[in-house]
Amino acid sequence: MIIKINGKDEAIDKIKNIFELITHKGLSCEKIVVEHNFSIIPKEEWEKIVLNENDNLEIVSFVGGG
Amino acid sequence: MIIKINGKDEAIDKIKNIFELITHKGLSCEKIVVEHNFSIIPKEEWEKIVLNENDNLEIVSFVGGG
Amino acid sequence: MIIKINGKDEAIDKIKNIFELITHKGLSCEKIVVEHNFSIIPKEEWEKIVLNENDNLEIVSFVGGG
Amino acid sequence: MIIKINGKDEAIDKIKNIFELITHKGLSCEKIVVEHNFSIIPKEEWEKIVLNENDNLEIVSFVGGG
Amino acid sequence: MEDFLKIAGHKIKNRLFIGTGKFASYKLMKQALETAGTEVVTVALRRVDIESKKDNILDYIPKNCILVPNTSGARNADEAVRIARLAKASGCGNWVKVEVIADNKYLLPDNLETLKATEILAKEGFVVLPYMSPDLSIAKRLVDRGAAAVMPLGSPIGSNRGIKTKELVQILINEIKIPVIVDAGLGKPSEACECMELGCAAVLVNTAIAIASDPANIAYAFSQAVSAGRLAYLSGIPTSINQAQASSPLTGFLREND
Amino acid sequence: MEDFLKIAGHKIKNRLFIGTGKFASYKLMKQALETAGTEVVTVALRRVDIESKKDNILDYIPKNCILVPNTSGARNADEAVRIARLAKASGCGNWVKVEVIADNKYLLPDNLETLKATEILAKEGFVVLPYMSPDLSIAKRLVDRGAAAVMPLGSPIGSNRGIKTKELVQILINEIKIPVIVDAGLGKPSEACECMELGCAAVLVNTAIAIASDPANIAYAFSQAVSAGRLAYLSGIPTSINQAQASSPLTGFLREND
Amino acid sequence: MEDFLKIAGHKIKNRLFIGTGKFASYKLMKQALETAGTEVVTVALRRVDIESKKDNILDYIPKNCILVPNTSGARNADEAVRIARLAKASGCGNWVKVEVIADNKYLLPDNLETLKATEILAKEGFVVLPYMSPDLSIAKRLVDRGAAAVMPLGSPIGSNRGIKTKELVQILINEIKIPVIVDAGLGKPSEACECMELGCAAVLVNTAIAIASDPANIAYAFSQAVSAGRLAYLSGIPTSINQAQASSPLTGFLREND
Amino acid sequence: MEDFLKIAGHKIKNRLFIGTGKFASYKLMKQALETAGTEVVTVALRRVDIESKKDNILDYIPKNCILVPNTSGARNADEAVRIARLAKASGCGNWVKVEVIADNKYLLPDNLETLKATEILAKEGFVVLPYMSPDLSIAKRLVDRGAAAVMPLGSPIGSNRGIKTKELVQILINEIKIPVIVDAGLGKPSEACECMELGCAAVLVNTAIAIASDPANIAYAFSQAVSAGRLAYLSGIPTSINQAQASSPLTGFLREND
Repeated sequence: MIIKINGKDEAIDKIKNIFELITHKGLSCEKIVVEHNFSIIPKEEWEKIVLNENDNLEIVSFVGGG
Repeated sequence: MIIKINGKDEAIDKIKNIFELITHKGLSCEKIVVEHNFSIIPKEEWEKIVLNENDNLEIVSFVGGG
Repeated sequence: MIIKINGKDEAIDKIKNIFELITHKGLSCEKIVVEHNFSIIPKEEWEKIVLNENDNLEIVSFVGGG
Repeated sequence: MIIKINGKDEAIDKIKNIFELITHKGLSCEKIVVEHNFSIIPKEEWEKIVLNENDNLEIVSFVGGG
Repeated sequence: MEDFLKIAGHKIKNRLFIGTGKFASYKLMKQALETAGTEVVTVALRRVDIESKKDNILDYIPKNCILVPNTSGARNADEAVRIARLAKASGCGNWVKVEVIADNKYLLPDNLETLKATEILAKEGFVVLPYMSPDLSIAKRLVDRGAAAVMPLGSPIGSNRGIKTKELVQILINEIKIPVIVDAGLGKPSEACECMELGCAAVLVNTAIAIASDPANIAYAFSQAVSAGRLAYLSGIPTSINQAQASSPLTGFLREND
Repeated sequence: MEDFLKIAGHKIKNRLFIGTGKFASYKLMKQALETAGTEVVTVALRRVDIESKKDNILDYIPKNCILVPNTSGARNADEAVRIARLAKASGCGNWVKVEVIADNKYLLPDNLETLKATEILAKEGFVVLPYMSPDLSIAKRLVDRGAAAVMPLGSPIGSNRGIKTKELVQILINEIKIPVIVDAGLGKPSEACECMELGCAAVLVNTAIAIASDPANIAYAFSQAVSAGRLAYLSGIPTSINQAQASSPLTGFLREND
Repeated sequence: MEDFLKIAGHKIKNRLFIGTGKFASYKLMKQALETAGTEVVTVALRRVDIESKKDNILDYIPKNCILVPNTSGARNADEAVRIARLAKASGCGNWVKVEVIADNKYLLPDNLETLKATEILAKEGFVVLPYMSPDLSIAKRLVDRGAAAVMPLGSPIGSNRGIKTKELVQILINEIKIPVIVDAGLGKPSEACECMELGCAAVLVNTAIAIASDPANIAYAFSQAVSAGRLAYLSGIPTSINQAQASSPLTGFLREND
Repeated sequence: MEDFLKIAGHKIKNRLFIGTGKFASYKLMKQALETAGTEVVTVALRRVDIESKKDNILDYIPKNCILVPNTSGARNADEAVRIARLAKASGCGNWVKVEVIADNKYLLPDNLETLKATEILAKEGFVVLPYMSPDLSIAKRLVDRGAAAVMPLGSPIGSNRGIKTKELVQILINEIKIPVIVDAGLGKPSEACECMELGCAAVLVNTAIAIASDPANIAYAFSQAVSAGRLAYLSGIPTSINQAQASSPLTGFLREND
């Protein structure tokens, strides 16, 4: 299954939902925000959102800024 | 007949159109602009515009400004 | 005996030296400076300086200044 | 005979006075000033000043300046 | 060198624009305009006072001048548009200085309403010169919507405080393609000169000339200063340095090695 | 209006003095002097280079100009006096700009040696214009000892930094009776204009003109700016205010009560 | 004296806000934030770089700080709104610095898009601090549409040029009711101090601290300067005069009549 | 970091010197001195008023302060020397601020008489701090003749006009080896801060503190501002640039190629 993560197409297997993806990628849940098909997904719903072919995911976090 | 000229009600008699009013008031035609009921009236039409009760006339001209 | 103190002539009696004058005037010895006939007189010598007719005394102290 | 001209020693022959030197050097008389042994020499006296061994001559003129 | 400011097909030689408000008399105004040799003057539009007829200001403005009615008194875009149309109906041309002011203390322009009025009037064929608060994002939009020039303020109208907005005005000059004309606040010829050195296309001066004890003299001074600043801009302003550089030869006098 | 700067019996109309150093050629210098219409020019004195004869600078200076030799290169009063006497012997008049510099980085004048040289030369009948660091106590002494004018620096020579000493120069203008002529550091016509508005009697510009790509143009610009600033000074500079004052009538347009 | 800046129910004691961009390391940033004792810091939001995990910036920001995500990178109101919502979803609060920039050279804010984004976000309950070009007409609208403060620029971001927009910022301070916080361009503590003396409610500094050789030191210096300026503002700034007024007694020393 | 100003063997931590003139009461003065934590204070010497005894000012000056009598009232070097000797005889130390003023309007120092008095007093073992008009040639001589520091004016005494002599003061800082202490004219903490950023060793403030409605508050503000400016100077002031430099990451948000 191909989904777009942060602007890049990526093939993922055996990953069903956002929570699994985040875990698989080794990201810390606490400080990131996820947008799924242009909707922001609260952390508590990450397990519920099933990923489908061509989904668009944005995973963002804070960096230094003025 | 009462018409409003430059914001003030004024009783006028025997004056039928804008041209007559301007002439009657002793104003120089060349350098003034007349708005009749919120429409600008070109000088060549001043004779055609018949004045009616409660008409609103604005007569303006240039002054110093920055 | 007339002596000039801070620019003003003053008649003084029964006062022999600078120390007596300062005491008589009720000035605090510690924080003033005395010039006698244009010579600065150290405190320890105030008793030794005998005042004479027409002597010039300047008695100064610190005030606020920038 | 060696004389110092503008800080440099120079051997001159057959030149007797300042006027001859100036002429010999091809300088325009009008716009230069000559100092001979630290005295300014008016143009009209250039012929009178006989040059001697070790004389010091300064020949100056105007240049651009602010 | 032929150097003209071109706006709407006109070639303007004198880059000092003069406002006609506040002169003690039309006669003094006329002298000032003539002495300065100005080619662009602003006027305002007001109700005729029917009871006390006054001289007509237009009789005192040299015939070769471009007349630029302003929309002073307008508090929003609609009022500015109405004034502009009335002014145009006078037959004195189609230039207009859009001036929409909501603030009575500093008489600062309302950039948003100014933008709206500019768009409407430019579409109707006016040559629109909007008085504005210097802001690049608004200036770019004014360009897009058809302004013929932008007129940022130097400091509040009539304050004679000079070009206090230099930083932002310089950015406008660098970044937009239409003429930048500093309007308002210039109190001294040196300030007008500095504006021109920065690269302004022109300046508009009113109060500093009108209320001077000798308007014609000061108008002439402004005119010279504007010309000087323009010439310096065209010739290139030298950069400044922190140390000194001798203007006389650096050799010591009557010494060898300095 | 007849407005002349009077120094030593001369009536000087053009208040832009020009220094002749650093021009790329005497021809360019001549054009600049003529275009500006300057009436007072400074020159320096140096040893003739006997090997390579050059054109004489005096042939390129308009005949109506007052020639003011400077004492550049002098490091103390004695050297300045020696240079001044040599210059006078050239037959080009008795004016001299006393310039004694001990500091090689900023080329700042040595006020004490300048004072000494001024006194000596004034007694010998020179018309002495001392280049100085702006300081009222020294300026007063220069007046007492016969200076014909004082020439405080605006900023270091050749720095093009403008009139950075305004506060002190203004005090000189207010407090001393002889002409105050800002010398050194002026880089732009607007700065020269501002000096004149402050009440300076004249300004002396060299580097900003000499090293410009087109010296004649920029000289003309300076000349105009100086004239403009002088006229403004004579006419009275308006005061600045913190708020705005309308230049158009304050009545709202087509409204009764504003 | 208890003097707090109150925004959205928060009482902020330290009026130096610090931006977190451009620090050489999070460790240096942390030292600077702690040394300054700042209570409000800005951060940006960016895509996680999945390949190279980095430390999380939030671990280096003191817990008592109010976090203000900015919308940098947004080129219009819609993008700014999207960024703000994402930032809020992080659970770090509902403050946002709206920053919409269309110009890549001077990074000047787009006042119109900023206004739109402010309106939308304020309605959604954000505490909105819009970065803006100083313009009273826009500032008044920002107030009307719910901004918690306005953040006019002092000079372009990262330029260290100081408060070049003083004239316009002072007018904002005088005329609008919400806090005015100068953001961008401050390069020196004295400039931050001056902003506070003018009556700014706070200043935001980033570049001048982040790129300093010793960020903690300079952060502390800014913090002191801001505190000093605030105290001076509250105590009243003395007016300046043109002449002198003796600070020592004016009687001459040992003389009668002076 | 241990950073002391060393003068005559003393290590001075607080670089805000305070003058004691013009306070409404000695009590208010004491509060200001204590709150600021100042270590160097100036006083004047005057004839005792024998008829109406007043408190002694020395009782209100913290014991750890270095007392610096000034020579105010002196109109020439001899008078200054006489005052200095009298002050020293008080037993309060051997520091003296030489202040010779001949001009009653701007209270500007007489650099020549100041130089003479400095030479005499330094030879007698005084620690001499001369108040001066900023001029490099005089400052160098003051160094040669034994001054412990130089105290150029920022603007006229009591004028609160700030550091109007920046150009010349900066040159003093760059070129002379002894401490440069700006004295006179500073009206706001930001101005004191700026002096320190330029590299001044200290500043002396009197009027701006003494006549404030709350002297202790404003004294504290000055003290903080001086400390901030010093720290910034030691840490290095960043250079300013003409364009902007992003403080947030320059990648657009959620876009690939920006």
